[in-house]
Amino acid sequence: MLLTYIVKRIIWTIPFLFAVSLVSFALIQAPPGDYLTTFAATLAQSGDMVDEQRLEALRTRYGLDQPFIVQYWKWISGVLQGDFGISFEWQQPVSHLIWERMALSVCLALSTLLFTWAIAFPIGIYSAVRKYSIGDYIVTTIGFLGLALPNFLLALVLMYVGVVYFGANVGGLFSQEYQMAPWSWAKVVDLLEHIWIPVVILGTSSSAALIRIMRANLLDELNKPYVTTARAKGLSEFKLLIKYPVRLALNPFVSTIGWAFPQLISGAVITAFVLSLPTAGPLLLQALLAQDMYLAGAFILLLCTLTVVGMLVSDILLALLDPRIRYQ
Amino acid sequence: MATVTPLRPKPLAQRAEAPVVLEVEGLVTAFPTRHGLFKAVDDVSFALEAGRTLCVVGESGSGKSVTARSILQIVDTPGRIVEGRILLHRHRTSRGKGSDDTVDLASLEPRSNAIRAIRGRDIAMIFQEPMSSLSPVHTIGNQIGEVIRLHEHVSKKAARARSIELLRQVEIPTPETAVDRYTFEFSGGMRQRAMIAMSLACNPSVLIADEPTTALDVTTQAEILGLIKRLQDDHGMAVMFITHDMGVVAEIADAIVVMRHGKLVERGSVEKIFFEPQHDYTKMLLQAVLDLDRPSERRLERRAVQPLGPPVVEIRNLTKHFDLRHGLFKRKGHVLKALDDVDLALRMGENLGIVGESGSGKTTLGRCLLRVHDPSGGAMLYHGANGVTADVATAKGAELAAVRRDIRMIFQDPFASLNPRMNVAQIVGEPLLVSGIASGADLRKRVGELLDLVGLPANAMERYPHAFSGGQRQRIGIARAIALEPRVIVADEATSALDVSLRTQVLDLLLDLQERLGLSFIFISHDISVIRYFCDRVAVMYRGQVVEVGETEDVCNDPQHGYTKALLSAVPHPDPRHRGMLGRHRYQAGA
Amino acid sequence: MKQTQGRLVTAVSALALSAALGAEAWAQTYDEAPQLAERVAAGELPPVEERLPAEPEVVTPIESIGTYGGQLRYGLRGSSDHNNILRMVGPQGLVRWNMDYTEVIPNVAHEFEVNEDATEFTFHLRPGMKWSDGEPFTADDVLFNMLDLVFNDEFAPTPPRYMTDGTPATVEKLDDHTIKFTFTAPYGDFLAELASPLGQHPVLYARHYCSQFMPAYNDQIDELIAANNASDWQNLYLAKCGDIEIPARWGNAERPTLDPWIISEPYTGGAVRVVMERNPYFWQVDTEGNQLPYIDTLLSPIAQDVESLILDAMGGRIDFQIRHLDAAANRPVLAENREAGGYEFVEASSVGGVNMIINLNLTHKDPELRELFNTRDFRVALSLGMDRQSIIDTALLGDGEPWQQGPFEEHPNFHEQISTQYLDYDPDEANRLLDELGFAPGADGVRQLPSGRPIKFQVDVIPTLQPEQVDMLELIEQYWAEIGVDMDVNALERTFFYERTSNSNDHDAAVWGGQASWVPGEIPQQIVPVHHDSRWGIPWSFWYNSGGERGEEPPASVKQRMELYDQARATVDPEARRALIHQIADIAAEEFEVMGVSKAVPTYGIVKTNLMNVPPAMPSSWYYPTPAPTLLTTWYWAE
Amino acid sequence: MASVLDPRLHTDTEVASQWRLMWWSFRRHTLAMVGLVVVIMLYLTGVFAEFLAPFDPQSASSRHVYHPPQMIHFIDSTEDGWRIKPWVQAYTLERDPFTLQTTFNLDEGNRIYLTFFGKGTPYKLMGLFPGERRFLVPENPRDRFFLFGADRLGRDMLSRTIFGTRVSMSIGLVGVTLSLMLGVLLGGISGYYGGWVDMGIQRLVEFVLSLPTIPIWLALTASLPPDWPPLTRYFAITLILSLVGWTELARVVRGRFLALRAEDFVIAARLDGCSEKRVIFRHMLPSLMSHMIASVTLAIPVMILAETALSFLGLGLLPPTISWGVLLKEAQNIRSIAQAPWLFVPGAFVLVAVLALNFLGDGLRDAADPYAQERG
Repeated sequence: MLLTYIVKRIIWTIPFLFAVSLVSFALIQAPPGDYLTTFAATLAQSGDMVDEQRLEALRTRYGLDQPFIVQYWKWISGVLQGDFGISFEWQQPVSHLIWERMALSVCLALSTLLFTWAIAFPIGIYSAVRKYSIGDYIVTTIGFLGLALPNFLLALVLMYVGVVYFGANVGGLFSQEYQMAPWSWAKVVDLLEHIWIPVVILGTSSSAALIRIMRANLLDELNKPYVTTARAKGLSEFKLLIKYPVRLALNPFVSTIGWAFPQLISGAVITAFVLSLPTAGPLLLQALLAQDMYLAGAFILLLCTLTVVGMLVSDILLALLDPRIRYQ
Repeated sequence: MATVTPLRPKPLAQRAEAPVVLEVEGLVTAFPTRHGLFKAVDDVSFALEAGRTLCVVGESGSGKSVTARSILQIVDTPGRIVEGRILLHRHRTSRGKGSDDTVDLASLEPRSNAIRAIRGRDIAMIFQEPMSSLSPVHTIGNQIGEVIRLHEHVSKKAARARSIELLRQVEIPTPETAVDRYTFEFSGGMRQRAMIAMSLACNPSVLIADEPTTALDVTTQAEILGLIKRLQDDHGMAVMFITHDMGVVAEIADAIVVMRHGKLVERGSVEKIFFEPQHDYTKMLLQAVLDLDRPSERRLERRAVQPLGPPVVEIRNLTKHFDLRHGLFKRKGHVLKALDDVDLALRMGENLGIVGESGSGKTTLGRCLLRVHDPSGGAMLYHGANGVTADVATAKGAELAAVRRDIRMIFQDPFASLNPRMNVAQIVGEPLLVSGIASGADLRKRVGELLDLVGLPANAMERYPHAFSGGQRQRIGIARAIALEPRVIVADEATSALDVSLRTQVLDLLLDLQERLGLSFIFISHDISVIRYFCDRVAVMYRGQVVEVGETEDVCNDPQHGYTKALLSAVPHPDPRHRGMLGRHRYQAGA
Repeated sequence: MKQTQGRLVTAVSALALSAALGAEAWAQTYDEAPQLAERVAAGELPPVEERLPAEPEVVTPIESIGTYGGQLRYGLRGSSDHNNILRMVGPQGLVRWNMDYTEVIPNVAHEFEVNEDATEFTFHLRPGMKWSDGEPFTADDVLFNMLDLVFNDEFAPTPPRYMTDGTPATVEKLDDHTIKFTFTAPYGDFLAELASPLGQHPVLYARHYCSQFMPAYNDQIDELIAANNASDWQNLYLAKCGDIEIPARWGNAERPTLDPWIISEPYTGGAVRVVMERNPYFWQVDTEGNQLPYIDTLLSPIAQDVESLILDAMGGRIDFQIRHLDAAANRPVLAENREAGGYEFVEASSVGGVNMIINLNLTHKDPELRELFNTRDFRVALSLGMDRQSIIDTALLGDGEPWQQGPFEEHPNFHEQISTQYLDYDPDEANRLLDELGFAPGADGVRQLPSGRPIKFQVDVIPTLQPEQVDMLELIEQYWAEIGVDMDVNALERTFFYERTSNSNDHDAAVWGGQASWVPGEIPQQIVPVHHDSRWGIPWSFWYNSGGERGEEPPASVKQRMELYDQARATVDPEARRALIHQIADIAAEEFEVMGVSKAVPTYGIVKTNLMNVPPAMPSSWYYPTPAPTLLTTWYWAE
Repeated sequence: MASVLDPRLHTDTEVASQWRLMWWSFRRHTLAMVGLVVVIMLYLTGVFAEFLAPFDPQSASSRHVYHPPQMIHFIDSTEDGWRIKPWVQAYTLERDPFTLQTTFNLDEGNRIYLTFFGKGTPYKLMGLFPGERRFLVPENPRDRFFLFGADRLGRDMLSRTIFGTRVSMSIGLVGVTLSLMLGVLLGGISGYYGGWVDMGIQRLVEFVLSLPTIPIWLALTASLPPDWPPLTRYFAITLILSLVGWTELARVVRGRFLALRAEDFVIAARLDGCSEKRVIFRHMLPSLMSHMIASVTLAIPVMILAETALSFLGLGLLPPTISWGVLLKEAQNIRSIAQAPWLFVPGAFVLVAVLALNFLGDGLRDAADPYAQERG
């Protein structure tokens, strides 16, 4: 039964991804002009004369003068065979540039998600059980503080404090010697030493929303009759709380992966920009500003696929967790 | 076809003096509210004897449920026990193994280990809503096994075996597979059986049942009551049975406690209460139940004086199928036949009763008549006052609107049928306002008249539904229904949500309106006693088909169809002398 | 094309100087970095004598002979900061600017001759000079660069700097080490063009390596294109050998170069840093015969946000940096952390000009605004209407001096009138002038044209480049509001700024950096509209550059100045050239077309205290390009 | 189950409409009340920005570049005893010509006296009502005082933050109303009609939810025509922000609609002869309102934060418009952290606003369904 549910969901994601790729490609075309106008602007800025024929020659060569659909088709047919096209700015195949950064982005997003859960779960339960108590207010305020403080501000202040008071280099994901080193255990440890800063920054804002959801769901479940039955069976308050209401409040909590993922990914763009992390964010931002179409398109497509996968995972987890969905 | 399995009815006379297991003395449970302490239970005392059933009876809001929960100290926050003692005498339990002492449960801390050791082991409890009282995401076996392993150090495997044995005890078919199934895969009756199995896990000496059968059909109710009776005889446990249905009390009670507004009104053996009631509230309760079990004199007088008119509504081979779609790929096979070729006719001034259990299609019939659902086939002819006949099944637009002005509906749940955000004037006035008959001052005047007609004070107009009791809300529903001077009223379980005492008042109100406005009723209910009181003719429905129709008295006294026999025999009679229910027979659907 | 002050005299003297040094170098025994000595011992490298050309360039360090070793760290910003690498490594062209940016001296070529009327330029290469992979560097390489790439329209249209009146130069190889450029018309600026970073084409590509990426030289080109999944051979060529100003130039470690350091960790999209190691075949030695450069590696971490660059500097993780850090606003923070960071300030001063020049669009598409902007008194009123001193005190923290445009007082080209006219703050005079012009103020205090239309226009600016420009404009907006002129600041992203101004001339007015005044090697775009940065007359500059086919024919005074400019570009004699430019300035002063605010005062980068041979001050200009001519090869770490 | 509304208490609750019931239940949630007060104050500050701000937010003054915040004293002790008069201590500016480091030291003798409702620079409230009186101004119009310090052009941060309140808080409101309309429309349609329509709209919601928001905003704001005046750019930004915000609301509305459609009183209304429109707006919508208000209040802070993020990237609102995002963008550098930390005051305002709105939203959601407990 579960299998058919998963297969149905997977089949559904294919047209979904197609639509996403179309939208992402259109978004990149949205700003006026194209890569070559930006290229000309950078040249002009450094004083060089850029004449029209040179731009025209490059435009035809990159195929930028073709209609939107043709460009899109050329790009998407390439993508299906794993060739994401050429980055104009770097004169390199896009695939060389994106994979490691995407991996780090996913790693950052996952660790932030785990961090957010680790915070939101206990605090959500506590504030539901102790509704309207002082503890509930304090905990909720802390949660909202995380939400209210803009990430980029927190990142900059953390970096400044790191440099001035601790002399530590807070930016980046690796210390100097590991930056280009091949992946080894030591490199992973070094990564963990550095990753906690962006994780904390990103985690604080997303945990506030999760705390609210956990609290609301738990409040609904707490006064359900099966809780009274369990109490009548002689279960202790704590065991009872964990086994029944929390277990049921978990369902909506798990389904939040679906929407938490896209926010984590896009939220990380700004924080990564400030902390100069080697993740997808900064390069995507640069590609979007330079209208480096194929590079930006590849990133947006991958990020969307990631979020779609995230939603699929959350649906499957939900089906596993809640038999009612399995047998529907 | 109909098989009769007689059960051992316990003759009244020879009940020996049984040992007292639980004594409640001067119990007071209160809820702090904005306006001071509200005593839900006020100075209640009674005793539970091993092997005996004490029925606590009272209308909604009488505090009977809070009393039961106070015993196990699981009263919902912020309620707590303020005074009184609850003495549990453990040595006299049949197992004898327990320590020989008396524990005052009231003195124990609600969250202490002591009280928890008792919950589920010495005193077990079952609840009214089986669907939401069991966890939807844990298997039955898991929930039952949990109680066993909580109180006795037993391995998981042994606990599972015990659970299967318990499921067999409560007659759940193929217990080996049932143990791994989830609650939503069970029917109402099955779920209640599972609940009972769970409560018996540790062989408690006291079982508290908080209206366990109220939500069940009358046939299932009979089985569950029989099961509890048999388990009580086997285990010798004391049962505290909470209900508002005097018929059930008469069937199973040994002793009775009557409660009203948190106070203990009367206490005594079943014979004393039923035949020599002291307190006039008890008398009123009994009278209300007894009145219902026979046709209302007023109706009979009127019938004698005023003959029935020509048929006003004729239903011809009405069918209604709901296709149970499974997501994208709609496979034709899965179709639920709610109504299967129904033929009925309602005559002017007549009260036609429709009786059947849940799932019999009686509600769908009522809703199809008003085109809340579109029928899949057949015709519903309505003969209008102006002689024009309309087929409601296919009517559209203005024609349907005209029919809907003549045929009106009264709903079952008084809470859900009134928009909480509109005051009474707006609710009752809505049909008049919408059909443009009246507005402004004229509208207020007519609403005033209607409220007066249904016995509600004029100042009710400005008040909101949440300010009224169940009975008063039903009257508002009725006022709305008769606002457009209809000719036919479809009442869908109009009284089943009310307390017994209110039912007769509402039914009398309807009869009164029938005389004044020349109405005819289609009265849908699962409660035979209400049908006997109110309806001239009755149709019995089973799985979408009308199995029997005829004059109410003929059908009740001399049922022809097997199902009708089974249905009638399962109805508890509010007279302890002939406890027929236990000697009933069961109907296996031959077809 | 750029006009320079290539005086014949200095050219000859350079010739003599290098010849003398060349001879003396023969007898010299050379020394090399320990790192390279090990590789020679291990047999990976030929000994230093064979690696150096017969006559390596002998450089006298400004302070002391250095010691080998260490790394130089400087910061890159974002992923399109490739020009910063070019500035540090230096455009190793045939010739280069001397340290104080006054004269073009030999570089890759060890001497050059220019004929009387500057139509023939002969360059003598250094025999025995080698590319960074050990292959010999000969005249054939220069021919390959010029004939197969620069003049090959299929690769890219020929840049105008190698042409006179539209006809490209003829390039002949006299012998293995001599190259002669012949032009159809006198081209005084050619040497200055070659010295600028954009003039490195003749010696950019190594023939033996880069030719494999061209169909003409390699018939299996198609497999190569497929292997590197490039779109065509040009794309493949750019990916492998790059071009002057694209990131791919620093993306391929195997590409042979003449630069002092070669790529070891390339500058790719995904990179977080760029590392360059010393070039064992570099052709410079110090006066004691030690092969340069002293410093082993250049390490440049890439930061996305300039703020993290400042943090790196404060944390002592940056050894030398001017670009991105030198804004006046950052100086207090940098000053405060000099001890902690172990650095001090290094001055980057421009020889003239202003850091913000305001161009009213005299060729505006809207006739009413065009007529308004072309009224001289209106422009004078605007200039008198702003209190330059208070703007300097506020936006530039007092670090500046009121100035219109042009070189400073001590510079030979200084033009008193054009630089200092209408500098004082005289709102009454401004109002008088505007009243005289009949622009009566409307109800809301904003003056109206005779047609009743309020005087309201937008000034375009790029906020990210020099943030203080936006601040100055916001202050000017308030001052002009007081004299009834409603100006709005229109901050635009770089691409749209260029698209709207230089490309489609849709702007009302625009500001741009005005450092480039008429010193050698710079374009006098504020006094004659010959460049797409002359945003006060873009269509005129199109007309000039297309020889009259595109754009719009300028008025007489502009045309006159254009002819004078052509003459100046043609003359070789610096004095004659300066006189012609001065004439142009006289006309421009009369016309008073553009206005500036404050002198382009020196800005300050940082340099570690123990980094030696770094001049305390250096000229600041892209054409120089700062800091390359100060010869980073001679920088070294004192113990 | 003992209900919150004790059945035997037929007093004032009877005639209480749903709003009054909600208010009584809301009142008990103290933090939500505090949130409500703060939100109202913020919106009032936004409306009366010109009156409350001591100076014109754009007026720069070179003598007060990076002027530190001043304490306001109310007791003025002169020789002949003391009197109640607000004043602040003046500072003098000193700047090192080379390192440009600016230091302000107390100018002991010199006190700047302030008056309430004094004459300040003339203004037009909301661009319509001309006026001269300001809440708190220096007695001598040429003096200036800085309660929140001054920025790099010597502009008063208090005035700029107050004006920032107007833009940021309104951007939240306007953006949310846009997404509310979209959310209710689509949510309602999919909830009411069900079937294919519902499936289609739900897929659309899932699709929009799966797009990572920042890149979408980047691309959309980058494509805004550059020469739009600040005000049109402001509305374009709110439109873009609301393009993503509506999905949450659509889900809430759909869920409620589905639940309500099956309610008896809705069927009764239909049987009373009400038209489709009347059923939706007269009967279904009122019970939706309370939940929508809660979701709306929770959506506003998300919008405010989104605006700050966009302005940080230089793609949202640009100077000369003033919003908290723009102010934070200008403070987003090491120089401000090291030397002018008071430039981060707008960050504190964002914090307070988001906290207040969230508490308010929370309180509203808990009080959203006064009838729920009663029927529980």
